[in-house]
Amino acid sequence: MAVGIVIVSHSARLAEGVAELAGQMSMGEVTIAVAGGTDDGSIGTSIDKVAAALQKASSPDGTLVLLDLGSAVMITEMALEMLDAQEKERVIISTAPLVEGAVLAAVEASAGSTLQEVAEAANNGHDMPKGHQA
Amino acid sequence: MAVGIVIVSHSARLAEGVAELAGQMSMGEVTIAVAGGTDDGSIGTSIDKVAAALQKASSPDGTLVLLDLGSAVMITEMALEMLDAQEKERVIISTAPLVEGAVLAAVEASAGSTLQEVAEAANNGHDMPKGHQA
Amino acid sequence: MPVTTGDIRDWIQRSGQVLHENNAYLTQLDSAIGDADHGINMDRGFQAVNKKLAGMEEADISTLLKTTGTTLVSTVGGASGPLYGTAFLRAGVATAGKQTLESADLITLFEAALEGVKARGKAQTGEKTMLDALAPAIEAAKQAQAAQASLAQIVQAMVAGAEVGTKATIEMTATKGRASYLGERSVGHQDPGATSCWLLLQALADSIKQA
Amino acid sequence: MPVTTGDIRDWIQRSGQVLHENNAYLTQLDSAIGDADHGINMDRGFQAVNKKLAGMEEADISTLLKTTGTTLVSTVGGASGPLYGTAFLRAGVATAGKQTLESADLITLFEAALEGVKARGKAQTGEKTMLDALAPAIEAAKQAQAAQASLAQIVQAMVAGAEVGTKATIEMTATKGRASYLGERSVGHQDPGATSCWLLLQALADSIKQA
Ligand SMILES: Nc1ncnc2c1ncn2[C@@H]1O[C@H](COP(=O)(O)OP(=O)(O)O)[C@@H](O)[C@H]1O
Ligand SMILES: Nc1ncnc2c1ncn2[C@@H]1O[C@H](COP(=O)(O)OP(=O)(O)O)[C@@H](O)[C@H]1O
Ligand SMILES: [Mg+2]
Ligand SMILES: [Mg+2]
Ligand SMILES: [Mg+2]
Ligand SMILES: [Mg+2]
Repeated sequence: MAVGIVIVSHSARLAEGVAELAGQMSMGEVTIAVAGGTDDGSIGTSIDKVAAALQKASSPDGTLVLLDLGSAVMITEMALEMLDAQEKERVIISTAPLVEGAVLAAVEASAGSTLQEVAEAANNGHDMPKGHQA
Repeated sequence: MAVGIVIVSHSARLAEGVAELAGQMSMGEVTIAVAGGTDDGSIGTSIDKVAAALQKASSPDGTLVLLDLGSAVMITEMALEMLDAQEKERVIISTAPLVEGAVLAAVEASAGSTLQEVAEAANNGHDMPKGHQA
Repeated sequence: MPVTTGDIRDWIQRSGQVLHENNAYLTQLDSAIGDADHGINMDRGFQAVNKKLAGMEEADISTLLKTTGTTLVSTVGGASGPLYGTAFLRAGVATAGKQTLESADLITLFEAALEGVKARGKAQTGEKTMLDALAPAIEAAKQAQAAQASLAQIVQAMVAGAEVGTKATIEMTATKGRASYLGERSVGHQDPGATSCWLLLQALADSIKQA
Repeated sequence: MPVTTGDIRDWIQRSGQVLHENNAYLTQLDSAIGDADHGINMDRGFQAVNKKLAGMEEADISTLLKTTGTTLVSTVGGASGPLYGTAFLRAGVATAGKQTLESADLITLFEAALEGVKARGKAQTGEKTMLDALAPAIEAAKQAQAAQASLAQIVQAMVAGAEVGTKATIEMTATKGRASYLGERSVGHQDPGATSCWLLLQALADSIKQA
């Protein structure tokens, strides 16, 4: 089983778009769960959506959470506090850029890499080449 | 008039979500045009959509283009080649992370900054704090 | 006179009303240095809270505060959700078992809330956040208490402290939250979260006066 | 016998057919090191091209090639769109005014295409891309030409060069395009873009044989 990925965004469309893009590179081998927007569909974050996504992407190999903006960190941490200690230990909240980190994490996770490796791959998104290198 | 912003993504939802998120921070003072997905609605890029978005976000102060993945650079450059030299000079293709760069660019553009300043603000997205700093 | 369960219930209801009335104002403050939703967020959150509390006739102070906290976390949708949510949750924990609150209990309640906000947001005072209303409010409360003020006077002192603190945020540069994306440009604008904090304390003062 | 306008038209039609037949194969190659759409992209692009060319009975070689280029740019949707698009556009420019193509013209055509792909993608050979089929094909063509081979033999040499080049991509590490996200893990897989390039050259050989 591969490391799971959770996409937390203030926008539902953004979260789904990221999952769509990253999912293309992992060929369905990686669960990419989304938590986008508030419960009533406006722009913001929802602890229930984050908790549900964490559940959905939960894997014995761990879960990497990627966020759009820093203000999503707090609600994500509160969702993590609802997990038991063992589950919580298997989750890393990434500081990587959302889109770039998610694509690289999906590629890495689909290769069966460890959570630590997937988290490091996501961090390469900080400087993903967008000039002519790729 | 503010610098315009163009969001080029392989996913239509992703592009719209980014525009939605960044638009929240610029309060309608900045034109954020999207070019997401192919003409037939699948995942990919469309030169016609990019050209239309460039047109829509065109501003005497310039336009900053943000992309999801490096492979969108080529089609964006071909769309730029369709502009006249003067228009073309007023466009910068950013290498910043898409979501983070777009939010910071929207904030900067809404303050009436120059294209160069907006491009630099977007580049701060490479290391946008997502720990507890924000 | 100590604060009763009824006062706390009245405070939370009144807060909902005040935040509803100030929805546009808070949202406008947030539009200058954020994403123009703080009033919407707080109004939505407290509407949900009051709907929830309406069905909990028998709840004690601690339960009222904790329920407020969890409901805010679930419904606010912005950074203020986990922040105020944690504040009320910690306040609920700090008042466990209490049927009434004396001055010291009230100060304990707010100190717990302050620690909660700090722990959740990893911010300090001076960063242009709600902390800049809450922390000086507590400082003022402690000074009033040391000067043997009544509970009502202590709460009045908190309101005054929050007002001064909120206005002081105008000159601050934001280094936490969305306003930090503006850098130096955040100067000259009053922080929406500090403002809602001040409003919440004003509502408490009004509830106690009423009682 | 030089290449005629009819041969070029036949080549492009045949390419559409071959890419349609190889849609699943190319997509599968792309699924290993990319996003599983190269066959879909190329099939879609050439279907649009052939629909467009059907209405252009009078077009000369240059116009056929340029129209193919612009249509691919507009319809492919992936990196291969601007790349093959630029290749065909430059080929069209290089053949301006020609009613037939001698061996030297054909080599000029493909050299222009190669330069176009390099300029567009800023890649070099050895980076596991379509260049690794196209560049050795042109090398082989030049050697065949130097050895006085016929035009048909020259094109056969191109196909053989492209085949060798495509197979050589298996051992390469991708440093351009999506496959570069896999780093070392891209080794062991044949590049989809090199494969489609080889198929296009094979189609050209078949069109010329047919003629
Ligand atoms: N890390 C933090 N610590 C304390 N308060 C914060 C922090 N981040 C944001 N805030 C407060 O939250 C307020 C914004 O709340 P709100 O607009 O509801 O959330 P959002 O910024 O997610 O839209 C700010 O005005 C500030 O007072
Ligand atoms: N910079 C580049 N230069 C040359 N060829 C490239 C470059 N980037 C990608 N390619 C080629 O494009 C092929 C992928 O095309 P395709 O799957 O249609 O596009 P995408 O990667 O956008 O999905 C690769 O197999 C490779 O041969
Ligand atoms: Mg806000
Ligand atoms: Mg918000
Ligand atoms: Mg592909
Ligand atoms: Mg693609």
